[in-house]
Amino acid sequence: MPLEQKVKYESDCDKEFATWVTSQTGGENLRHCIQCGICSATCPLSLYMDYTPRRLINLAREGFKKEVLSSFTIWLCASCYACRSECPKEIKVTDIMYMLKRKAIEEGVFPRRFPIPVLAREFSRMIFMFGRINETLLVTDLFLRTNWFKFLTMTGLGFNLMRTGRLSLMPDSIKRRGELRKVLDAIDAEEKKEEVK
Amino acid sequence: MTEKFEPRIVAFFCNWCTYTAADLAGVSRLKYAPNVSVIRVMCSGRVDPQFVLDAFARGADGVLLGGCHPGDCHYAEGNYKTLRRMRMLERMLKAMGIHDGRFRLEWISGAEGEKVRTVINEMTEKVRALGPLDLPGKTLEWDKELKELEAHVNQSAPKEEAVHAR
Amino acid sequence: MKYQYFPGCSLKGMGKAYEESFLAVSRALGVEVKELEDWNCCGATAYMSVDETKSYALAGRNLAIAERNAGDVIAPCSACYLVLNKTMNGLKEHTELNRKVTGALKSAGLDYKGTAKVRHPLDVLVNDVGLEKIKKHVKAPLSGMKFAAYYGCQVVRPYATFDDQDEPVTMDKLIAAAGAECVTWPLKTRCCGGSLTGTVPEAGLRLAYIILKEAKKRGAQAIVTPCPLCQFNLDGYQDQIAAKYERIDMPVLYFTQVLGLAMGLSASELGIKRGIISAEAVLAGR
Amino acid sequence: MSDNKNKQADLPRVGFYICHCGSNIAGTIDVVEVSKYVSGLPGVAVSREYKYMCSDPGQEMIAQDIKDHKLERLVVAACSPNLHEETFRKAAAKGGLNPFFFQMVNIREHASWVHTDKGAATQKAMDLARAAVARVRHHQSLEKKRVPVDPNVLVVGGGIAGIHAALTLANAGKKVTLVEREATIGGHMALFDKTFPTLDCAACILTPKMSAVKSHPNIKLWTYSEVEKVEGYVGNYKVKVKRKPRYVNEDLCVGCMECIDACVFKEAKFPDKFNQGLGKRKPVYIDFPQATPKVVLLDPQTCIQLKTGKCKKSCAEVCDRKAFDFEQKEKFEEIQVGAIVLATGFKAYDAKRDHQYGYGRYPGVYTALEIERLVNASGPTSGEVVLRDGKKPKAVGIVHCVGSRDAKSNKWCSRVCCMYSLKLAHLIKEHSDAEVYNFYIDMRTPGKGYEEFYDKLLSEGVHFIRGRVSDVTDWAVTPEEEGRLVMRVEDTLAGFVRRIPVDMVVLSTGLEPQHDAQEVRRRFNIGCGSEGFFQERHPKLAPVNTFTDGIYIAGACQAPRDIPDTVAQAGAAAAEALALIDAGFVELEPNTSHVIEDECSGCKSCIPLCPYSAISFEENKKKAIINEVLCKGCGVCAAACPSGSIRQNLFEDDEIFSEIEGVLAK
Repeated sequence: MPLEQKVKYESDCDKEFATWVTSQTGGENLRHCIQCGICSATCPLSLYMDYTPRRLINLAREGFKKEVLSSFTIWLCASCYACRSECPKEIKVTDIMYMLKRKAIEEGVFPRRFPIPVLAREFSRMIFMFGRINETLLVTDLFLRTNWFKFLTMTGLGFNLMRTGRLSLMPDSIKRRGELRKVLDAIDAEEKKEEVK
Repeated sequence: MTEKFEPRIVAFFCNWCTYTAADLAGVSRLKYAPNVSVIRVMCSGRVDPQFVLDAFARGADGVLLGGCHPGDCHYAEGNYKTLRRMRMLERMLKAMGIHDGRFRLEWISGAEGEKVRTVINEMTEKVRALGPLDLPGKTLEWDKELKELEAHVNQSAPKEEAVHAR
Repeated sequence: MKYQYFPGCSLKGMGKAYEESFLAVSRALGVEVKELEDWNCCGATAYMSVDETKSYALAGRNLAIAERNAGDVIAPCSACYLVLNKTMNGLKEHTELNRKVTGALKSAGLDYKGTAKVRHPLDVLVNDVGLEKIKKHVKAPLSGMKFAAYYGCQVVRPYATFDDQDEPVTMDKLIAAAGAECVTWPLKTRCCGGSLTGTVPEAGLRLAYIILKEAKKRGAQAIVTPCPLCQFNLDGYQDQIAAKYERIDMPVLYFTQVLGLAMGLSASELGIKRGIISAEAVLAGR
Repeated sequence: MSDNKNKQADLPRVGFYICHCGSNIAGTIDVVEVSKYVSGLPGVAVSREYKYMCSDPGQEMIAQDIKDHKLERLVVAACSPNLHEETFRKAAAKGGLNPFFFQMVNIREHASWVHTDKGAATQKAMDLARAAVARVRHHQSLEKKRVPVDPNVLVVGGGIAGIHAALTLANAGKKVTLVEREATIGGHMALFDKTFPTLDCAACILTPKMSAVKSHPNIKLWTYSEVEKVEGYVGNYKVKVKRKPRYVNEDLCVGCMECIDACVFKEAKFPDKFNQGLGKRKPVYIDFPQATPKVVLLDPQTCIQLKTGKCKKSCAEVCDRKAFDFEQKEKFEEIQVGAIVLATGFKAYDAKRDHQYGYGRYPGVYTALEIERLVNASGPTSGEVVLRDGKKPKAVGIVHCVGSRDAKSNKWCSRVCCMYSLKLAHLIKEHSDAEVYNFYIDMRTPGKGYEEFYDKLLSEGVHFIRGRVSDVTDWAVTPEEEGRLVMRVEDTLAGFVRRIPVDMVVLSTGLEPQHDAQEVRRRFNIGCGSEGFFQERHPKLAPVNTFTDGIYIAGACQAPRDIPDTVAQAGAAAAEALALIDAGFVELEPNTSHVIEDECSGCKSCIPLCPYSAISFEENKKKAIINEVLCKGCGVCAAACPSGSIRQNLFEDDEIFSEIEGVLAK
């Protein structure tokens, strides 16, 4: 890990960040956090994180936006909702993680070659095209975009899936793709309208 | 005979400060040496120097006296009287060959449970280092010497005088 | 008993065996299920990371279609079950979100009212069909078999309406009804790392290994799960786990497969062969 | 052996009982072994061990044994006599034995709880038991003395504790004298704007109680007064009170305050103590509009007439009640009371002692009490949160635990600071819309509605930074910090050091004993803990009692506490005083001394020793005589009597000598 800047100045903070989080769906209870750490304790992935969920919540609340959005933590969340169901203050930690992931993608600050944000984007692209997901294609695509070398190590799994008839290489698709796109486009239009405001 | 010498120490604690402090040490589960047995008095001023002498005479290796801090006596000034008396007693004990560390006067307030532990542990160690006092044994010896002297006197003195002396 | 059925992408792909066994068991129990017409992907966990409103709209389309017909919606996939429920909850709680999403749906001729009811097959089997009825259908009880009931995260969290979040029991009851025994273990709802194994294998594999190892240690002959992602993750990566940690060789079955076997349905009907770690040896021993 | 048996025949029959106290004693001391050992001692007729001796069945067993075995003496080895001596005396009485034919052996506080070596602890228990058995033989049959109790009560301190105690007692029909050092009652609570966690206005709930005190027919209110001397004993205290001169006749002044307008000083220019020096007052002043009594007073330090005698005295001229009396002197009054409630409160920690926070150096640094006045609608800024230069702060940092939880100042947690800091954070935000930072070490909110209040503050967007601020300086590093106060702290939850620039720093100072707590406790003959707060008789079971009967403590003089706890304690202290008074009499421990007339040589050496002047000399008989009503049982005279003619009941020479002999016998 690179040597961190040791002293943080208030000018490093985004004073509005916490307010932004609480204004989003799922972020309402952010400020109620009492830093008990049960989220980090119950999180099966906290040991892989650069900031534990508890610490991330604190950083978000104190306005350390840069640290929060560029952290690995948000991308390691597996959405198991353990933290959310344990939290004594009913903070929707998982939803906050989603919110921070979206913000990180929007601001382009997520770790570049980290596969998860790439996966998320490919996932939504595929839905936009077909309305459904083909796991095989999604995964293949993902590895080719991030770490094609790792793809080779996975070929054994591919063979196994093929053997058991679980692999399909044809994208499944819904019938009324236009209808779905209309819905998604309508939301885009609505959000543009808001931005103009 | 290689067994470690365990001193026996008698303590006189005033009811209001030092005895309460010892209770507090108990409630706080402080651990200290089991060599000190406490006798409760209402005020350290009740302690007659004879009590101290008697304890030594009956085999105590040390005597500890605990009272309220000067100015804090429940009975206004009992501990000042104790102080005066015990200074005199200390001189007397010294003259009898009873070492400094065997008699100790300490002011311990009701809040000083910790001090009870420290004082008892320190004193136990000190007296242990000094070894047994065994004043009763010494007294027996002195008695024996006296008897021998008496016998000697009786032998050499005229009979009627000896009878008179008895 | 008539239900609508939302298979989701997984049950059409890597989780084929789940669909096969679920439909077979339903048929045998006389539960009528009709696949939701022209359903689309629920958005799963990934879409939420990209666009929140759209992810609600995606699920909203399915719910709007479901509302056109009578009958609760059964969503066997944990992620689908969670996302559909989350959508309904979110649209109920947040009026602004509701306005945006229903507006967008309306523009495509879809009417969302929020009246659908999304349920999990565990819920339907235990609470609607009932254990008594299921026991009557058990023709070949799996006596002497020991399973580890593994629920995974998203069936019970955070919308556990039909079971406990920390100590769920519905699947245990079904396994018991099938005549088998369940091991007692504390990892019933611990995350298997499914959403990470493909992307951050060092984390994902370890989480899966923890589950497999503990199940084995507790004497389970197989893990039984209601989640296609968990099944894939626990079943599919055992070679990698063997390379990194140790070989476990633990078959991972769907609870519908276990029920089906006890009800005397054939292994091929239930997609037993689709397991990468073969369950045949274990099942032959019964 | 035969000798022993012979002796046994003439000895009183002793019953010995050793308590397991669950495992408290039995876990360390082999009680069965001790019981067996004692059964073999001369004179012991019964020796038993039992799980809980103090329980009803335990006491019943003793009473029954006394009857069945014709016991003449009783020894119980259990906990401290301070705890259960009374219990077993009653058990003895129940069995028909004089309760003073009893001796208690403390093997819990003095043995099982403090020793780890089981063998040594058991041996010590045997030694102590043997001593008690030897001593109890010499015990005499005694009677407790009954003394009537004066029904009047003195309450010292007019804060919320004293006010509540006085009102409770007065409502029960007792005559109460309430003595307060300051010119008005109300104490610290009168300084507050709002109270946590309900945020109801302090004045709104306090001032009705203050006027109730003033108007209550059973309460005599003496403000600007101090207790000088206390004599006597439970039920019968004689108290001397000093009444300081206000230079205004309290009975004449109606509090119109026209004199204040008329004062030759046109502008108020002297620091106003009540407003923590943030406001100004004139030499003639009243602390605050609702001061009780509503009577003005003169400050001799600043009043020209009092200093020089050369003033126009326009204040006196304007007074149509002719209340001014520049010649007033301090006077002393004496009262008789049966019980005393001490509610002398606390002192706020002096923030100057923590140099690193710059109090007194940077004008932007305030104490919490100053902020209390600042946010108070009737305070010096009428409730506006502004800095000393009149500017509104954009950011405010509140430092918790100043003068608390610090070995360099006070080790204890002051218990109220977290909550009042939260309250101030809320009020500052409400009054100024500033960004507010709380720097805390642990957040302590145990109380009804307290955690909920914390949660409310969290949701209001107040920053909570866990860490002790290292310093407050005007050392700016970034442009944003220029001209402001910079607080350095490790945000221990974020995991790095932060520098936070603010405009106002609030130091949440802890609660300390009053500066004269030691003198006061000596005056009332009670104890103080090592930290200097008044010592309660038992931390759990006698929290408002002291080791001096008839003197009770309430509120923050005993330990830091908040208003609800203080009021509850004040009520408890009042109830204890009522229980004493309504019993009508007290039973005194019969440990007084008396002179054996025949043996007294009339040397008079005992007479000057007695601190209570209980010993007099009978000229005609040439003998000393002790007045047992005055004697308090210290035994100093008994120790000093050269002829051994003074005996102290319960502590007679032969009792103590046999105890010494017993403890050392092998």
